[in-house]
Amino acid sequence: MNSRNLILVLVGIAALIAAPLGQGNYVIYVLCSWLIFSIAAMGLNLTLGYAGQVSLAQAAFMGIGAYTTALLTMAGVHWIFAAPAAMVLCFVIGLVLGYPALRVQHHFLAFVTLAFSTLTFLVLRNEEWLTGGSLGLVGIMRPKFLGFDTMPQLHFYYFTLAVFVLVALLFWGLVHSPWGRAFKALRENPIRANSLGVDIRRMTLLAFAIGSALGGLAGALAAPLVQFIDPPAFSLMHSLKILLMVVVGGSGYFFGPILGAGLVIVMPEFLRFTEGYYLMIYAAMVLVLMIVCPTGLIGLGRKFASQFKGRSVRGDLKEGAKL
Amino acid sequence: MTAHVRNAADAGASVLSVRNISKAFGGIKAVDDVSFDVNSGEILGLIGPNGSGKSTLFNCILGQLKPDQGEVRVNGQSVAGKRACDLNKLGVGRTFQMLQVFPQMTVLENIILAGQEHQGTMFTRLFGPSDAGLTEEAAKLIDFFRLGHLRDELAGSLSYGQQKLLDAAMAFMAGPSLVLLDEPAGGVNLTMLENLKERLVAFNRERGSTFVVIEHNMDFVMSLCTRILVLAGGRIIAEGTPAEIRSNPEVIEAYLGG
Amino acid sequence: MNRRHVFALAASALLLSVSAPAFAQETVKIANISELSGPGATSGVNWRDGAAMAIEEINAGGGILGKQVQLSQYDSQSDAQTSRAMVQKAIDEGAFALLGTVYSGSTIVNMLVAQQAGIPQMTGSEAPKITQLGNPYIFRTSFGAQKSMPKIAAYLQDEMKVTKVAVAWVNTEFGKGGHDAFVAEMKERGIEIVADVPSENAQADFAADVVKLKGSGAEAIFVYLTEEESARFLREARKQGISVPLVGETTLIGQKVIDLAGEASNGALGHVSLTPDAPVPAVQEMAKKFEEKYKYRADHNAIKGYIGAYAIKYATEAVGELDSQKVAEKLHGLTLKAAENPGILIDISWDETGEVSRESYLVEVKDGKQTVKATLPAN
Amino acid sequence: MTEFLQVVLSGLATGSIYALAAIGFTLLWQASQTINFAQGEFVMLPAFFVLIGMHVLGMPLIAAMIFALILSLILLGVIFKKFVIEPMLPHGTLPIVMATIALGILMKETVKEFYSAEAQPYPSLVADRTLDFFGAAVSTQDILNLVVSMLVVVALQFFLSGTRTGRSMQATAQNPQVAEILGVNIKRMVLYTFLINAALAAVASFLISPIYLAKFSNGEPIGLVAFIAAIVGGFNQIRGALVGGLLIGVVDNLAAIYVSAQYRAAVPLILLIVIILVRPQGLLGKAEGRAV
Repeated sequence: MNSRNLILVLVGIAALIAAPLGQGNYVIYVLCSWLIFSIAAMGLNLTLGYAGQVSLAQAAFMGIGAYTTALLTMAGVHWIFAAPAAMVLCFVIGLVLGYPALRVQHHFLAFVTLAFSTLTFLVLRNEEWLTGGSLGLVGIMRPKFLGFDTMPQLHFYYFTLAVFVLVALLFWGLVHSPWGRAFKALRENPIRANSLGVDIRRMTLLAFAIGSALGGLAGALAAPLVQFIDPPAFSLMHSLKILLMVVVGGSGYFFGPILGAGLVIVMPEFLRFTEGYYLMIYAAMVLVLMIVCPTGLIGLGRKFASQFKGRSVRGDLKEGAKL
Repeated sequence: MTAHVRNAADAGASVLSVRNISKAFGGIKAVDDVSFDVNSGEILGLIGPNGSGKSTLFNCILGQLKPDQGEVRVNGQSVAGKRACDLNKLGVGRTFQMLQVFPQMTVLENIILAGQEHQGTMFTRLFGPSDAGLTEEAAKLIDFFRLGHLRDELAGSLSYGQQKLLDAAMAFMAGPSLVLLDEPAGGVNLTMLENLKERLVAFNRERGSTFVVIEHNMDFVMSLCTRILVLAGGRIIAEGTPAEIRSNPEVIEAYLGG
Repeated sequence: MNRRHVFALAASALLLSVSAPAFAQETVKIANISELSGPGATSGVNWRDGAAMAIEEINAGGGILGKQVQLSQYDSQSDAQTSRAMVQKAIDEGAFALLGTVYSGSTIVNMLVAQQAGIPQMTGSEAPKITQLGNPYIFRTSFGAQKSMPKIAAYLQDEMKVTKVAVAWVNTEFGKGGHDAFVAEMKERGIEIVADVPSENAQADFAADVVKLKGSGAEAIFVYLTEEESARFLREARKQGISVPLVGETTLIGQKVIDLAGEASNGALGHVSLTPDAPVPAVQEMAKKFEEKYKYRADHNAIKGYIGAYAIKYATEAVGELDSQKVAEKLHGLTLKAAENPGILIDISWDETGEVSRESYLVEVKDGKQTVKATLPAN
Repeated sequence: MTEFLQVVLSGLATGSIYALAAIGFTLLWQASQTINFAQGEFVMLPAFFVLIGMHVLGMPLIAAMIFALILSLILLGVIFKKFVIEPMLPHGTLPIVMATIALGILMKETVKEFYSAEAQPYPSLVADRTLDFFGAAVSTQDILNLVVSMLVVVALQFFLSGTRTGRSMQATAQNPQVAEILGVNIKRMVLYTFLINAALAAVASFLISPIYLAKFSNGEPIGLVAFIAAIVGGFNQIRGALVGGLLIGVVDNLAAIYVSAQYRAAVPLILLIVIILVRPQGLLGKAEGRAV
């Protein structure tokens, strides 16, 4: 990371720290949801943007994470142990689900996760003894950390922010490690990557499982934020919503899902004046974006930027007729 | 560290051994009882008219196709049932007919990727340095292929010839004992071709690498290879030095008579 | 762990962080949070329009305590978590009292926020649990399933002499609440449940459900589905020739269902408290006015929204000042007579939990029309 | 036994409509690698065209159906291909997936806002009568559904394998490059596929709406079932989609009775997963070459 980017990131973090000050509970709540969905979308971005696999179950993983955390914390386990447990569970489920699907064929993970998403909903709804059924679980506690109580909305925001920054740093490290390079390679050209020794099946599976674990972490934060969870909150529609965040923001870009999550969560606020029409307008905008620029908003921004700067000189032209 | 310079004592030992390979598609024998060896340090050319079974043979060697009979061994190990990545770990590098680089990654990253899976374990690749300790070695290889000035450019922004060089360089990064080049001259213009050939020869000389080259371009093959096999109708019809092949009437017949 | 205990703890902790809304205001801010989009949009929009019509009338008649009422709208998107955020937003924006939500799953969540802020909330939800959580700020506009089920049960047992009954219900929080209350009531009365058939939300094919019910030997079938599912169910029941009586709630015999199911709805019985067809002139008049204004037929949610808005007016005026806390206190144990408070349409009382009591009716569909078979007293 | 027969017959009647949607789904996939997530909404919409024709324009039922069919061909066929799918084809599958999801929401919300949020009664083509079939009740609508969808499938199969245009379409689906060399107008063949899909969706809509009632949100379950049926039957086979559709219709009903009503929706999904694991090409599908 060069120093200019470093400064931008520090400014960004400072802005995030200052954002909720003087705001009402609702605005802070929206900010919290944004950070939480950013984590889920970052996870999906690893699966989709880096490893090139469509997962339609990210909200289901959020649900598994949320229920695991809720049940454990309500049984007296501290969040700091419950959340990793939720992540491990999602990671393992990701492996179990992904292994057979990826063994078969490339686009089959999408189908398997689609089915898994609905199956998860059914289990959460039907297994009342564990999950509270369609009425859900009420009274989830927010955690305390050595005297820092996250019960007040603002405190919870800073708790979420801390987790978010930590996840973002780890994620940055991951995509810039050899693993990340392998992920990118198998998105761009899996056959070539395979011939260079990249075990594509294993790396794809890992990308999916890690992405799912991040979904679980997002769920582990969502449960204490809302203090209530029920099955419809993690249905297929919400998985599509997270997918939308990644694609609209720009899949494969580090900041894409964060931007996308912000848009998807904040957009209804701006379109509120249109009353019932906002979903319609929203869908139309996504449709147009996909037709005009399938690489998402960051891709669109880059397109504009490069036109503005004038086309960068191609490496081979710079070197003239050396070859 | 991977040793690029192979032990001189190995020279002459069999790197690839193909024994009685046959493969038929719906009654037509694409490859018919082919056997040959490739020794360390050799550049073997594999030529033949269209439909002579070159590609089928190539795919059998690379484990992509399961031969009906026979066996392929690389450094004494059978390739049967091996995936492409396992084969690569066994020391086999390859290029494809079509250009295959990672366009959204820089030249340096392309080369590092080509070596990183041979470094350390899954664990060290996650928690170790982000270049897997390969930057220096990769830079050397890039310089060797005269791409040093393009190190930090996106591979996709390179010219076709440069990408072709990069493509070949990637196949060498992990220090393979055997490299299979599938029509390296395809679509490359004459000046680029000279450059590519010159680099391949230099690489072979300096590092003692072993190549198998499939190629249509006769001039390219004749000037690059030390030994040539001619395939026609799924069988080896001739074998010898470029000069011998050039004057072999059976070869001329196969190409012209068909 | 004791949920209520946890919940009280959570409430008190959050109370500290929530600033009390300002009371000195020129207009009275009432917030409506309902299902304006998503699967619950029909109910939510009905509720909103009913409430909006009432507020318009109230403003035309001088407002509340002489102050005009400003009604702001919030869309829960039929989603519990969003509804919670919207209630939070409404309170941040200084709401004096809340209307909504209709979905029980949403209300159970968002009423915590209203409770923490001490704002009275008029809900359209009917799940029994809502008034059983000890929340002193939640009030119903129509009674919950635990009040209606005993009425139906009594009718089944005493009038229809049923000893074996089957239940068809939709497996959502709506259906689940009704189902559980009904089953509990049947157990208490010693009526045997011979078939218990859940169906999916928005299910289209009821062939299997009806096959199961048909073979169960039930003497009556209790049907607890949404309107459209009810219509599909009634058609399938007619097709397979089910001959035992089908008994349900408003959702089985509403005009909407009759329109959709056609002839197949004849003979169905339903327990009804608030419908445009209720044999009460005030209700029918309200429904007529509503239809003229909004160009569609009011359903029970529209009437509930209407009553909810008026309830806030009457309770506030009974208190005599704009104090959310005192209004909530006043509503407990309050009885409003339609004779003195015409906006309430039918006499209504709230008990200590926010539950309401009101007279209701048992209706049968005959020749595509609802006809009142019996009047069931308030309980 | 009567119980079983009743459930199977009802399942077949519903399943035959799923099959129509699933076939359209497969055709689009073959012709343009389009996974159409708006397929359910494609089946939802034409019924509303009919309602508009009847209630707004005052047409009789048959005229309204023809009007709806033409409108479907234009909107769901030509416009959908030209302005949604075509610009995105060079960018791979994912943008198409997202765009069709968005399109589905757009269609749904438009109907809700501009027609009605509530279910609408929809006229049937046949008088509603119930017949007795060895003790099982079968409605005239059920019979109509089965007969019409079977006729459509047979006609389609005949068209694809018995006519020159149909064979060209199949060649295009299997290998566009080769087809082009053989002189097939690929663009036109792909357009025909989109038109056929639109027509199938319209027919499915006309048949299913008398039972399902016309409602903006009907697309979601239909789309999901069509998706499952297509994969279970075989993604590259019309017959596969037909068998898949019928199978899911029957399995869903059987599951509700003999497995668990609470988990009835799980059974087709588990079937889907098992098929993917055991026979990824689908029940009747031909194995495609493994993409390494």
